[in-house]
Formats: sequence, C-alpha cells, structure tokens
Amino acid sequence: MAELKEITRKLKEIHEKIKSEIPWEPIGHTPMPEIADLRNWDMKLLQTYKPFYAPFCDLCCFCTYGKCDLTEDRRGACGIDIGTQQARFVLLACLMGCSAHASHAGHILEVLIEKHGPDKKINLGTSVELEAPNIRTVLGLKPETLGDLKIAIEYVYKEIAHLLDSTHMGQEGSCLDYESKSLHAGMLDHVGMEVADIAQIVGFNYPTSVANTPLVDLGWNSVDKTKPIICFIGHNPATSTVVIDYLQENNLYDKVEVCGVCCTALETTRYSDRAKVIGPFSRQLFYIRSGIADVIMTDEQCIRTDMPQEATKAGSALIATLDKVMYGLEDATEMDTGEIVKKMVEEKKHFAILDGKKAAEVAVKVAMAIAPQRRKQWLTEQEATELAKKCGLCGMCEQVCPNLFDIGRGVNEVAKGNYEVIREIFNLCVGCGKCEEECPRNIPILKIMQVGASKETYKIRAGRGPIMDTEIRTVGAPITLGTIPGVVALVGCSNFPDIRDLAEIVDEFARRKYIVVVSGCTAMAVGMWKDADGKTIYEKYPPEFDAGGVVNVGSCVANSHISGAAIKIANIFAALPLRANYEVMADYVLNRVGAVGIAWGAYSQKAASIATGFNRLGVPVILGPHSSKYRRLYLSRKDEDEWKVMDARKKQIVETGEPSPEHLAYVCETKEKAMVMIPKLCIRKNDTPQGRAIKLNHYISLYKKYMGGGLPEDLPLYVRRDADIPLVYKKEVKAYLTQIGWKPKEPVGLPTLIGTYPTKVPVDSVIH
Amino acid sequence: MAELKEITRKLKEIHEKIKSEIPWEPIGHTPMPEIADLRNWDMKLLQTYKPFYAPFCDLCCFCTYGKCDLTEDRRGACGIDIGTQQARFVLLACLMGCSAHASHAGHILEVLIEKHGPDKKINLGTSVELEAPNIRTVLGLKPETLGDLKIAIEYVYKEIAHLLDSTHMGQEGSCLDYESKSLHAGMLDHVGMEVADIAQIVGFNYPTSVANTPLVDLGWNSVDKTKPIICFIGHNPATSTVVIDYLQENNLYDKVEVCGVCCTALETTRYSDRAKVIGPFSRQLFYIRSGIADVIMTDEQCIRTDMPQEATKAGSALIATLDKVMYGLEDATEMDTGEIVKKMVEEKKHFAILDGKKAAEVAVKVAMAIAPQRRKQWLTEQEATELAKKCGLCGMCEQVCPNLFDIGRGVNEVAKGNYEVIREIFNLCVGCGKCEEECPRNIPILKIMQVGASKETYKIRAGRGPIMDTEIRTVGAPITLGTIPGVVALVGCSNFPDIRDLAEIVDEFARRKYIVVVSGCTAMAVGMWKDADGKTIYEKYPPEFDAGGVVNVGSCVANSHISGAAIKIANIFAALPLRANYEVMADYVLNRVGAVGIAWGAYSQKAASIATGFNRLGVPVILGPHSSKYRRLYLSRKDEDEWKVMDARKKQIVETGEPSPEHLAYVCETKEKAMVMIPKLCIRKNDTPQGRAIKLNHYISLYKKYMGGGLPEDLPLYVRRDADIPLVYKKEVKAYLTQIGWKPKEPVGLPTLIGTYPTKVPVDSVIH
Amino acid sequence: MSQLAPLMPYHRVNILTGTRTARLVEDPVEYAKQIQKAQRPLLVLGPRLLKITLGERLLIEYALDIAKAKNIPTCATATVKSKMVELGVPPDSVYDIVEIVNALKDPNWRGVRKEGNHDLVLFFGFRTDLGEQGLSVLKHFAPHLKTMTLCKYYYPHADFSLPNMRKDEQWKSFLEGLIENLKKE
Amino acid sequence: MSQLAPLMPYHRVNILTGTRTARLVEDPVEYAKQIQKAQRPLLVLGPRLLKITLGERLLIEYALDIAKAKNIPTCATATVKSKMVELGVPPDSVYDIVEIVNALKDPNWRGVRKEGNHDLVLFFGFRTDLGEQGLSVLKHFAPHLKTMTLCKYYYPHADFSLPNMRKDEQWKSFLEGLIENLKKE
Ligand code: SF4
Ligand code: SF4
Ligand code: SF4
Ligand code: SF4
Ligand code: SF4
Ligand code: SF4
Ligand code: SF4
Ligand code: SF4
Repeated sequence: MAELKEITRKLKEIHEKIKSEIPWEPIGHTPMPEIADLRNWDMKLLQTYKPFYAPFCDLCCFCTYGKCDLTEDRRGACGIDIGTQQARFVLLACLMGCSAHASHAGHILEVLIEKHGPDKKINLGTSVELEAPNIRTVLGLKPETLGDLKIAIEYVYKEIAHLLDSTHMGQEGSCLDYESKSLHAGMLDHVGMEVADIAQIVGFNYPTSVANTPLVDLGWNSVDKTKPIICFIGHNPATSTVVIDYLQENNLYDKVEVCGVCCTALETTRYSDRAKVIGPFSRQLFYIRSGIADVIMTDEQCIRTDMPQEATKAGSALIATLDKVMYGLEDATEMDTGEIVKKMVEEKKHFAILDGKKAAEVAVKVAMAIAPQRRKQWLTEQEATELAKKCGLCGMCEQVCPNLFDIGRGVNEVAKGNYEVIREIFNLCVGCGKCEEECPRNIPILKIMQVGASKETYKIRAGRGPIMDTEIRTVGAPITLGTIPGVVALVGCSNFPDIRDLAEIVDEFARRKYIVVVSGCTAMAVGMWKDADGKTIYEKYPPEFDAGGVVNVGSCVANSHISGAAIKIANIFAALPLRANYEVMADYVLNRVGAVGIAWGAYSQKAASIATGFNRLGVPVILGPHSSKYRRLYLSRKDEDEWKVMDARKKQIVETGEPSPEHLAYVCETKEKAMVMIPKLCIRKNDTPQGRAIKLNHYISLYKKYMGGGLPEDLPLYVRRDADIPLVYKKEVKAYLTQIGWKPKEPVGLPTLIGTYPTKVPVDSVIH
Repeated sequence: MAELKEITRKLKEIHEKIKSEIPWEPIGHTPMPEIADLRNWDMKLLQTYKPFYAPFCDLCCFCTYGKCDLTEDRRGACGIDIGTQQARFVLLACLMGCSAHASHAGHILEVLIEKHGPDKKINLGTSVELEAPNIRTVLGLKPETLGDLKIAIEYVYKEIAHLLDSTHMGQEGSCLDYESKSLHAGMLDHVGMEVADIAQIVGFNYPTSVANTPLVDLGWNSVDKTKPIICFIGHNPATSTVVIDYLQENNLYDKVEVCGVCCTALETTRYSDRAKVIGPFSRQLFYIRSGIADVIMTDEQCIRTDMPQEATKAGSALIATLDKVMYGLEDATEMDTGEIVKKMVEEKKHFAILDGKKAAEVAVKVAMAIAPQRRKQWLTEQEATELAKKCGLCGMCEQVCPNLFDIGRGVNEVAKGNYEVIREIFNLCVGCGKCEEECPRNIPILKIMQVGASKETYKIRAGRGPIMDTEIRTVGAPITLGTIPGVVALVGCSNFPDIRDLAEIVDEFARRKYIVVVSGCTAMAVGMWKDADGKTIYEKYPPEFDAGGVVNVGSCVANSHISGAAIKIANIFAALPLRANYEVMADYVLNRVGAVGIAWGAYSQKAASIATGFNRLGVPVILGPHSSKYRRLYLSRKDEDEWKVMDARKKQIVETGEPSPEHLAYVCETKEKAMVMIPKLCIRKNDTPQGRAIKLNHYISLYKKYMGGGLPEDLPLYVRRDADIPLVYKKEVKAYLTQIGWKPKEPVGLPTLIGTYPTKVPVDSVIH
Repeated sequence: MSQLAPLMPYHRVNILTGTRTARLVEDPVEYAKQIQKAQRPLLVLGPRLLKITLGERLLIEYALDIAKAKNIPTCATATVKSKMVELGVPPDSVYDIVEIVNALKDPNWRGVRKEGNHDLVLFFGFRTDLGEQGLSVLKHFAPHLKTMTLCKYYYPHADFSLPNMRKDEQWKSFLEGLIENLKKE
Repeated sequence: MSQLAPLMPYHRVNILTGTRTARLVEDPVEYAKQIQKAQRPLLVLGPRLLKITLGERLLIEYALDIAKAKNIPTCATATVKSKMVELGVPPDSVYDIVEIVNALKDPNWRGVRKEGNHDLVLFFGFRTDLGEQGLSVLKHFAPHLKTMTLCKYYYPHADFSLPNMRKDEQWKSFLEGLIENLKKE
C-alpha cells in the first residue's frame, strides 16, 4: 500500500515535470529509489560478498571530538568503530566521484539546453532505440528530450545530498548500511554519467549508432610542435568544443593544433577527429613541463592542482574555464577580450574565464601570439645524460614514488648512457612528480624520463557511445549461454603498475574472442602499444561489440554505456521489463551476464564510485594493487560461504556450491593474477555446458600460461557435470577431479537471487 | 549582458516552477548564485580575514596515489599543498553539515506536502511578513506555499553536488577558492535551515509571531520514571510529532512520558509543551546508559553510532526511523505491527521502521509493554563509592578525554565519599564515554558521574522561530547606531569546556542589555543553571528580541532565523532591497550590524557550516578551544592589515585604521577571553559616538572584570574622537591615549565595502 | 607500540599519528625466538620473491629455507606456486594475498593445515603498499594473531618488522642469521 | 624526526602517520643549550600557568624565572597579563594564542621587541589540544622558526618537547634544572 502510493507520487512528479509520459512498459517496484529502497538487495549481496576493510589510518579526524583512536575495539567519541569509519570514508569517496559526474552532467546539460532548447529530441541513431538503460531502470523515466534529462540529474542531486548527510558525525552506525549507501551512490553515478553522455552525443552531434568511429592520433609526438598549440585538460568538453567551433568559423583550424590530456581529449575527438590525444592523466605533468603547449585550458576533475605554478614554469598560458577549479585566478569573465589577451601575452597572467566563447577566442589569440616566440623542444639525450650525472643514488626519489620504483637507478643508468631502465620506469610511472620534488640534487627527472620515452605516435579509436541494440540482439544469447566467454571492461585511471599490462590484457582477451570494452584513461593507455606488425589494438581488432571486438565507448562518463549494455541484454535480449525494475536487472546481470570490470589503475574517487555502481548491478570488478588503499573490497570465501540461489523454474532454493562470480571487488597484485581472475569472474551460474566448457577452457589455459602450469586449485567448484569439462584438458581435469573426490551436481535451470531475500519482486518476474 | 541573460533564465525557471511570481521588489544581481557568483565578495573578505590553517594531520589520504606527505613545502601527487588540503577538508565538513540540514529540510518538506498538499500557504503569523529572508536574499524567491520551498531546496541540492565535485582529487588548487566554496556552502546551509524551519512551523503549527512561548521542563529528573518513557534522539521531528498525535488520538498522553535529547527534543516541545527536554548531546550517553528510557527512537544527526549496542546493554528498545541511520537493523516498514511489537518485546529485537505512523504505534505499544517489567533507578551513592574504590589512578581515562579532564582523580575522590570533583567534571563532560571504554578496571565512570550530578530540574523556553518584523522595527535603529551594544548569538553543540560558561555568558550580556539569542544544544545548556533565586536565565530575562532579552529561536535549523534577523534589519529597518541582493545584505551586516556568534562547543560539521554561513554574511564567530581542530580560522592582523572602506556618501575610499570586526572566525581558549572578545567583535564602523561609547564601556568594563584590570591594549584603535570615550573611564582612557600618542580620526559617514572590490553592485545601492 | 610510547602525545584523543606501530627488530635471534614461540605459524609468499636476487640466490630460496628450518606451512600467492613446484617444495596452500588475509581474519578458520587458525603470520615478498594494507587489516581485525615481515623495509602495521635497510648485505645476513637460529633449537 | 626515522616506513607515500615529530628531550642541559643558541627567543604564556601549582609555587613563577634567566621576551595570552603585572613583571606583549601564532607565521613580522621575528618560540601553559594545533600551524607554515614546549606532555608538533611525565616532581626538577642552566652561561 505505502509502496503503491509512493510509486504513484513519483510517477506524478515525473508526469508534471515532463508534461507527458509514454507508458512504454509497466512500472516496476522502485522508481527513483531512495536510500532504503534497494537496501535488501544490497544486504543480500553483502551477505555473500562481505566488505573487507583495509584501514588506511588508525584514526578518525572528522570532528572536533577527535582525533579518535580506533584501534583494538575502541570506538570513537561518537561511538563509531574502525570498520564503520572505513565504510564512511568509502561512501564519501563514492559521493565525491558521483557528484563529479553529476555536476559535469548538470553543467553540460545547462550549456546544451541553452544552445538547443529543452525540447531538443534525444536521438541516438537508428540502432540505439533503448537510449537510456540506466535512467529507465533506475528512475522509471524514458527521457525524450534534453529537458527530460534534468529530472534524472535533479534526482541524482537530491540523493547525493541525502547520502552525504549520512556521513555527518553521529549518523549511521553500521558498516553494512554505509555499504548499501555507497552502492546507492555508485548506481546514481551511472545515471549521472548516462545523462552526461547522452546530452553530449545529442548536443554536440557526436557519432552514434556506428561502431567504426575514426582512428585518431594519440601520443605527444602526434602534436605538431610548429603550430600554436592549445591543450585541454580535464573532463568536460563544454569549452573545447567551442574552441573548435571558433577555429572553424574563423578558418584557423589549419593553423592551430588542438590536443588534450584525460577525458576532455577523448570528448574532443568525438567532436572533431583532427584533435589529438596526448594520453592519460599520467602524461599530464610530462607534457606540461615540456612547455610544448602554448595555452592550457583546464575544466574540471583530474587536473593537477598546481597547474598555475607549472604553467608559469613552462611559460605556457593558462585559462581556467570552470568554477570547480579557479586556482585563485582573477575572474575575467566580464573583462574585455582584448585586454585579457594583452595581459596574458604581455604580463604572462593566467585567468579564469567562465564564458566559453570568450575563453575560446582568448585561447586562440593568445596561442597564436605567443607561439612564435617560444622555444619548444625536448631535452636532448646529451643534455639528459649530463643532468643525470648529478645523481647521488640517495634513494629519496624511490621513497616517495607511488609506484615504489627505484628511479635513482634509472637516472644513474642514463648517466652512463643507458636509457633502458628509465624507459621501463616511464611505463610504470603515473607522472606525479613526487620523485623530482624530493630529489635533493634537483635533477629534472621527468624531463630525463621523457627523453628516454618512446617517440612513437599511436592510434586510438574515437569513443562511440552506446552499444547498439542490434549488437545486443546478436550477442545476447551467446553471452548468457556462455559461448561468448565474457565481456571484459577495462576502465579507470592511470594508476596501474605498468602501462603495458593493459594492452596485454586487451590483446589476450580479444584474441580469445571475449568482448573487450575500454574507456577513459584506459582507452588511451591501451592504444600506446604496438604489436610486431606495428599495429595498435585498435587497428588489430574490429570495433564491434561482438566476440573478439575492442570497443572504445568514450570518456569516463561513457562507462554508463557499459552498465547500460548489461541492462540491455536483460531487456532487449531477455525481454525482461526494465522500467523501475533495478533488482530484476541486477539479478539478471549477476547470475547470467558474464561481465567483469577491470579498473587496473583506479586512483580517483570517480573510479571508486563507478566500480561500486557496477557492483550493485552485479558486475564484479578487479582492481590493481594500489586500490587496496581505497579501504574496502567485497570478498566471498568460497569454502565457507553459502552459494544458494533460487531456481526460478522449480521455485526451489538450491545450494550450488559454485562461487560464481567469486568476488565483487577484488585486488590483484600482478597482471598475471588478473589474467587468471578475469576468465574466472566471467563464469555465471546460467552457463550452458557448452558455454561453461569454453569459459573453463580459457580459465585453464590462462592459468597454465600465467601461473606456470598445473590446474587452478578451485577448478572442481566450477565443474558441474562432465559436459562442463573442456575437451582439450579432459584427461588432466578428470584425473584431478577423481583425485580430490569431486561429485557431479545438477546445474540450476534459471538461477536468481529473487526469492532468497525479502523483496517485493515476485520470482516470476525473472522468467522471460 | 551575460549576467542579464542569466538572471532572466533563473527568473523564468522560478516562474515556471511556482507558476506565479509577485514582483515584490526589483531583482538584484545574484539570484540563485552559483559557485563563482559571490566569489569577489568572498575574496574581499578573505583579503582582510585571511584563512589561518591549523593542519590536523601531516598527510592527505584521499586517493590511492597517497598517502601524501605534505610537510615542508611538499605537494601531494596531485599537486596540492598542505594549506589547500586543509581548505578542502573544511569544505568537505561544511558540505556534510549543509547536506544534513538540506536533507532534513527536503525530507520534512516531503512529509508535510504529503500531509497538507503543496499549496498549503506559508503563514508565520501577523508579525512575520518577511517570512524567508535567507531564501529571498539568496534565491530571489518569495515562497508562498510549501511547494514553493521545494525550489529553494532543489537549488541547495544542486549547489551541494557542484561543490562536492570540487573536492575530487585533481580539482581546485587554491585555498582561497576552496574558502569561497566553503562560504558558499555555509550560505546554502542557512537557506536549507530556513526551508526546514518554515516548513515545520507551517506544517506542525508551531508557535510563531509570539515571543512568550511556554517554559518547558528540562533535565533528566523532569522525566517521570514511573511511566513508560519514549525518548527521541536526533534532529528531525517527522516521527516525534506523529507519536504525540498517536498518544492524543488514543487518549494515552497521560500514561506515557515523551522526552528527547538534542534537537528533536526542542522540536517536540514546539509541538507539545508537555514533552520534556533531557538535555544536549552531552547528556545522551548518560541517559541511555541509565536505562530509564523504555523505547529510544532515533532519526538523524548527532546520534551515537553505537546506539543498538548501548540500547541492548541498557535493556531499552530501539527504533530507527530514518534511512540516514539504519544501524544494519532489519527494515520492518512493511512488517505487521503486531509482529514487530512482539519481536521487540519478547525477543528484544531492534528495528528500523521508516513509516512514521507505524513507528509511532509500535513505540507506544512496546513502551507500555516493557516499562512495568523494567527496574529503573540511578546508582546509589553507596554503590558508586564502592565501584569507585576499584580505581588504580592509572590515568588512562584522562588520556582519552576530549576535554583533557583528570577523571581518575574525580573517581578517587568519590571512593573517599567526596562528590565535589566528579560534579565539576560532569559539567565539563561531553559524555563521549571514552574514559569508561579505556578504563582497565571497567569502572562504570558515567554512572558514577551521574550519581554526582545535580538532580535538579530546569526550565527552557520553547523555540519561537523567526524574529518578528515588529521587533526588528524597534531594534533596527539602536543596533545600527550602536546604542544596543550588540546581538550575541550563542549557538552550537556540546563541546564546550564547561557547561556553566554558557549560562554565565548569557547572564553577563543580557544584564548589559545586549540582545541574546540561543539555539540548539546551547539553548538547553544555558537553561541548566540557576541564579541565587533559583531562576534559570529563561525565567530571569524577558523573551523579547530587544535589549536585555534572551530569545530561544529553536533547534539547529532555527539558526537561520538569526541570520534572517540580521538580513531583516537591512531590509525592514534600512529599507535596502534584499531580493537576490546578497552582497548588499552581507555588506550591511558586516559594517553596520553589531552581531557576533558564539559556537562555544562546536563539534559537528553542521556547526562548521552554520558558522561559515554567518561569516559570509559578515557576522564574526567566536569558537571554543576545541574548534582549532576544525583546521581553519579567519583572522586579521590589526597592526598590519588595511582597514579601508568606501564612504558611500562621499564616494571615497578611506583608511579607517579600525579593525572592526577584528576577526571573522576566532578561537578563544577561556571563557574570560570570550567575555572580552564578544563586546569587541560587536563594534562596527557605523557606530555613532554615543553607540561607540556604550560599546567601549562594555569592552573596558568586561576587560577589567575578566582580564584582571587595566585597559585593553587595542582600545585606541576603536576610539575615533573624544566623544567615543565612555564617560566612566574618561580619565583613565584619555591618559592612556595621550601616553601612546593617539590621534583623533574622522568617523566614516556610511561605511561599505561595495566599491572597494570588483562587483556589479553600484555603491548607491547601500544608501537607504 | 613500545618504542613509540614516549613519542605519543599524552592526550591521545588529540594524537597526530597512528597509535599501534610495529616493534622494530634488527636481531635475527629475537625474530627466531618469536617464531619459535608460535604454535601455528604461517609463511605467506609474495611474487616479489621471484624477482629479487640476494647474493647468488633468488629470494624465494631464503623463504623456503625459513619454512624448512621450522617446518612452517606456506601459502603461495600470485605466481609463486609454480616456482615452488619447480623447486620441489609445493606450497601447503594457495590463496592470493587478499584471500589469505580474509581467511586469517576469521578466528574460527581452520588454517592451511586444518589445525586451527595461525597465531603468527610471516609476510615475505609483497609490494610495500599492498603489504601494509594487508597488515592493517590484520592489525585491526585479527587480534587473535601476530604478524611479522621479512622484507627489507619497515612495516608499521605489522607486529614485528625489520627496519629499513639501505644495504642488501645487511638484509642477507639477517635472513641467514634467522635461518641459522631457527635451525638451532 | 630523528627518533622516528627508523620507525618510518621506507616508502613514504604509504606512510601511516605524521612525518615530522618533535625531538623528545629529557635533559634540561640540552634544552638550555637550544635556548641559548637562539638569537631572538620568545616565551608564550598560557592561562594554565595560573591554575597549576608545582611544589609551593604557581607555574607562572617558573615561567618568569625562565624569562628572567635569559632575558627572554614574553607574550601573555588570555588572562595571564594581570597576574604578571601583579607579580611586577609586565609582559613584553599581549596577544591571544591564535593571534601570536598568526603573527609568528609571517617571516617579516618584527617580533614583540621589534627586532625581527623570533627564531625560537617556547610555549608554556596551554590546553594540549589547542597547543598542538597552534604548534601544527608553525610546523607547517613557519619554517623560519623552531618551537619548544615546557608542559609535562609530549607535543609531537613541536620541534622540541618534553616527554609525558607521570610525576610532577620530574617536571619540577626539569624546570628547575633548566632555570639553573640558563642562568649559568
Ligand atoms: S566523527 Fe566520531 S570517531 Fe571521528 S573524530 Fe568525531 S567523534 Fe571521533
Ligand atoms: S613521477 Fe613517476 S617515477 Fe616519479 S614518483 Fe611519480 S610515479 Fe614515481
Ligand atoms: S633523489 Fe635524486 S639524487 Fe637521489 S637517487 Fe633520486 S635522482 Fe638520484
Ligand atoms: S584519516 Fe587521513 S587525514 Fe585523518 S588522521 Fe588519518 S591520515 Fe590523517
Ligand atoms: S588527493 Fe592528492 S594529496 Fe591526497 S592522496 Fe591523492 S594525490 Fe595525494
Ligand atoms: S565521558 Fe566525559 S569525562 Fe569521560 S572521556 Fe568523555 S568527556 Fe571525558
Ligand atoms: S582509567 Fe579507570 S582505573 Fe584508571 S584512573 Fe581512570 S577510572 Fe581510575
Ligand atoms: S547543537 Fe550541535 S550537538 Fe546539539 S543537536 Fe545541534 S548539531 Fe547536534
């Protein structure tokens, strides 16, 4: 009753706001869910995938009752314990991340509504009719215009405020409830990201409904140093697109190079494939310090906070274009353009300019004015060698390197003329500059590394946005049956232990006919490797969302298309209604869609929130070693935990004994381990014998390849009957099974968690 | 141009949403300001009142690039420095606080719109026509119905998300910009609080337009232990009001005691003056541990996070009523009422029940069922003495006490039968329970303290909501001229060094005919003291907002009426238009309204955000010693800084040399120091000679009383001409002035900052 | 906590730093004693053991010597198992680091030899950041066991740790000393 | 940092704790030396000096002895001035703690005797939490000066601090030793 009233109220709200409503599907149980609405689903997940906390500090320092010491069963002055405090911190991180995407979405939406009006139709091309799977599933809203998207983003804003409330001192006392709140924030994040990317595709006319987007130049050497250069840094294309418009309108696009670091770069190539992508976040400081950029334009997120200082050192001009990051600069939004240009050129002043058009004009004029006077070249090898000779091998640099690398040794080798080691380090380097800052001899370590770095240029496929409905129709069956062994989504930031890891992972799984999806900084990093034929993975593999394809969905906000694709499988392929039906979608994905996320280099709070959103939807995520510092994982213990599901056809709860997927958020120390976890985490209870045999084939073969032979210890847990055993390994596996006394078990007809926990969703709703 | 367009757009948005708009005043320059819109005002403030950072940790631990060591000019891997990191932390604290109030507001608004419909008119009685000074000033919106308030709260949600975005790794790089963002959050907080309290007054029919609200019982001994007791803890009256309705509808109100700790208690007495207030946050754990409450109902904020554990230990039943705080309890919202009651009574289970009506019914039934079986009495003195004898004087308790108190000594004296020391400690105690947790001999320190504590009951005046327009008309002139020497607002939480300080401050300033305003936990604390005649300050002083009055505005969210009163003075008394005119209001308050806030015990993030909101509006705030842990103050240096203002009549910038107000956010170590800072921070440049003489009279007299004689060293800075010198001290002051070579200076005709920094506001707009 | 005690602020509620910090041990005899005191020690082996050479030998060989000297059961993480198999000393168990830490947290876990959870866990060969985080888990959530590290860095979250060692020789001689002392008794 | 150095994790990016911690001094001779080395020391006096008695004397008397022994200028905070006037030793300056710390932060400040900013600041008689926060300000933002505390607690944010002293006698004899040593030279 209360539920019905609530649903009616929310529908009425939507009706009122969008002034129309197509009843395209029956409404599910959780339109615009609030904190507690999906809590039972979360608790069910958390029962199997228990939060595992790695405290990053013994203390809590959040209020003036503290600092509170939380060691040894102590509670803070407010009553909180160490685990709950970690959970609170994770929620805060997820909210920082979620709010970053939501604000980006809200901002770009305002800009685009200003440009096109609120009634601009959402049209993602003929192959994308299901335009907004996250929004439809979460809100129960089918957005038809840019204006409709506002409802979605305002809902996200509201929920963010309510979640943030709960981090206040003296609030939530349960780590499980904080986790449920983090999962909520993660889910909201996917809504926010979806709003942003749909708005951008519609408003900027990005390619859509096409797989074969252009191949774009990648790497700092792809930028033509002889021209004036404007470099965008950040995540929000509101200004970069205007700069390109300005260049085109004024016939200057031939005369000025436009490039970028991080996601704004990716966005910009979707707007114009002549823009260059320098690389991921890890290349930011290198590129700035090289001084090659004449004008740097920052927008928001993942920008160095010391940009004004670095720009000044490098002699580059700086324009901050968004209110999130103003660096204390004078706000020149209302100042005369000529005057700004003059001050930037003559007095080398940096400014904040919050009006896109003005910022664009200033940027182009300043770049053209100062470029001719600037000397732009890398350090020579000889200069580098000379500088490297100052190194006293004191080890200070190693002590502060987030990647724990022994930079001194690399510098020392350079002094001897050997660039091998430093090149290795460059691949490991996140470009934070701590080593150089700490060096007592003031050796310009980053410049030396840059000399050692490869001078190659690469290709990246421009982001394509949503997976097409047509593609889903093709792959739906093989994915859920298991004959496409999995969808591997490589997402996240540049805090990976080794940049090559990523390309190797893509290569390995694309070759094995998994579907590989990439986005954000990872999409750039995987492009920075060439095979023996000199091909990047984008050139090597087809761009289709199909077995063996490598798909770049786009920037960080395009991650919503990956969750969206999972939902689409349930909705388009399995024909389960998605509208306000989050639990059914997530349950389907968890039990039947063999997808796994890899955030190998997650550092940013956005990464935490994206991953947590995937988790709520039932997609496991593998993290790199640094991510243990995010304080929380979701781990099962396969030997101890129950692995019960409901067989929806038989309406019986059955103990499968099968830990699939085994973990929801897992840290691997090495690439090798990740190579083995990926196929394993793609296993689903719904696999047919044929599908399971294929998945196990990869599991075993990758295990042999990367773990040095033998069979995975836990293999027997995944073999239900003989038919599951891959042919190639039949003998070896059977011998092992016999040895440990394995017994066959009945596969589950239609596995689901619905019915195993308190929910209003009837079991029958998972049957299609 | 851009500005005009933007204003038009925002007005259109308001129009569309409320479907009507009374053009009651011309629109100012900043309707619904976004992050950058008031930045120039902030920067002007920050130029004089520079942020002063007291880092609470050497490190940053916000992302997986860290922890980063930020000592000795080091920057984090993202480029941030230690000061900026502190500023980021403060912004985060302000956002936690602001979101808590905003979510409370949003929630209560939904509940009340559900109850009364969105068209329920806002009517605050005949004496409050200017119903929403903060909303009108900030948004440019005149809310007429509950539904209109939604626009305000949605605006706050949106800005929270955008501000939170900027705390993401790799965003803002300037501490000043982070401060500007914190000031923005603080301002938003006052909007959110105003929404909440207006909605509550309208929706729950709280007293309004009346000063003489009922005197309500205060103190735990006011609760009748022989009856079943329901105790509310938190800030949100959504459920407590329903409990009272239920009791009344079922003729049970005589049979059940209703009481509360923290702000929900205050709210509840506004709904029904038969409810009892136990006390501020610092009494929470004492009361719970006493086991006197049969049912504890939590809502949100300022609740111990270990409530389920504590409730179980005390044998009390617990119901969590809001999604912010669910403690991992089973959600019984959809469960049958009888079944819940049964499980709570028989199995002693705690539940979350998010449906107010159901929670109310369950609470009453459970309380009535279990009360008769429970033994409720305090420890006896004899028992306490016996228990105290176990103390080994190890000092462990002292080491963990947030108030640094030597509890062991107190316990030891109890062992000797002397309760003096422990009673002293009780007054200093914030009730966190750390001492008891740490005691290796497991001495129940809190229970022992409770035995020592006074058994008196007190009175508190029920919160009255907004200051009346009529009152503003009376006091406007004397306040701005200085003849009412100041408005002293005591707000905030129970982290004061001594509970008596507060009542003494109130007594001192009410006696001196300042206007004293109190709210929240402070309103409770000041009531817990009686003068020689046995009167509390509420009985001793009139409840009018006038010289010598003591006004309790209400709970935390009623703090918005204090900022609102300051705005009303500018608007009603000085007739300056407030609509979307924040700078003009704040400038007026800073230069002409001698108000000072005292958050003597601030611990909560809400306190940080409220205080920061006062700061943006030009109201200085004095904090207690703990608050140095909030990492940031706003201090001037009177000898070094410039004290220039625009004389709006002469249109000239003049150097006044007068540091008034001297600081915006200041920490005092002792009550004595605060007694002297209060009159000083009430000095304004606009004071007439008569007003100034009165203010200096108090400054000198309080200095002599609390600092042990002599004259304040900085007195000469505040004497402009002979006429400013208070008569009583004429000789002494003149001698001092002569001695140091003081020279008279011209008072400023109409002091303003408008015109001294880049703003679109013309100087003339401050002339009334 | 011992060495840090005088360096802790008195009023702990205002403390600057972490509060429980590893006991720093430089003497192999003391380490050996601690190990000998344990009823059910466990040696957890990380992938760095296969990458680092000390003297002429791979680090894993020192690790296996330690295990052998006192019959300490081993847990191989990451890619360590195959090397152990190659060296003819298959591990007693295979878990990745987060998995073994997760199991160790549970006081009722039966341990790799099914004889009950371990009371002393030695970590050897992990990235310092991941190692520290794993040790933090155990410090906070596994009061039933003690932890010890064998790498040449100081690990505050452990119960016993080596100091930071500038010279590999120092480390080598410590490890050799430890092996010798373990064999003794 | 000295004593903590061996107790810091090697990879500082993963450190658990604060990184710069006071040098703990128990010997009055060493304290006296440090004070004597200073060109322009300043003694900042807090309100607790008026509340605590050590032996028969009020703490403020020890403080004034220290100031006198080396002609160290004083800064009175809170209510300290009037007591000093009463004792016939008016302070060289009056600022509250946050104000004096704010002034000290500024390298160009002229100091209480207008001879230039101070190079050593001794804090005596403050709440430990407020004191620590004030010291933190100077540690982070005043590299041009050193700080020292005289209370019987360990203050990590200072440059030099006494250890936590359980016994008042220990403190008393330290202070007396300090006064004596300061007088000597
Ligand atoms: S939030 Fe709780 S644990 Fe954290 S400092 Fe405040 S009282 Fe202590
Ligand atoms: S810039 Fe690279 S090598 Fe240097 S500290 Fe950072 S990650 Fe390590
Ligand atoms: S810090 Fe500088 S001098 Fe020391 S090892 Fe590294 S590069 Fe060489
Ligand atoms: S939680 Fe982070 S900021 Fe707080 S004390 Fe610990 S390391 Fe420092
Ligand atoms: S946010 Fe910056 S300073 Fe903080 S841990 Fe991350 S990189 Fe380091
Ligand atoms: S309960 Fe009171 S006396 Fe005990 S530690 Fe907390 S504040 Fe101190
Ligand atoms: S901790 Fe307990 S035993 Fe020790 S002094 Fe305090 S009350 Fe006494
Ligand atoms: S005054 Fe502070 S402690 Fe009290 S209820 Fe309000 S926020 Fe909580």
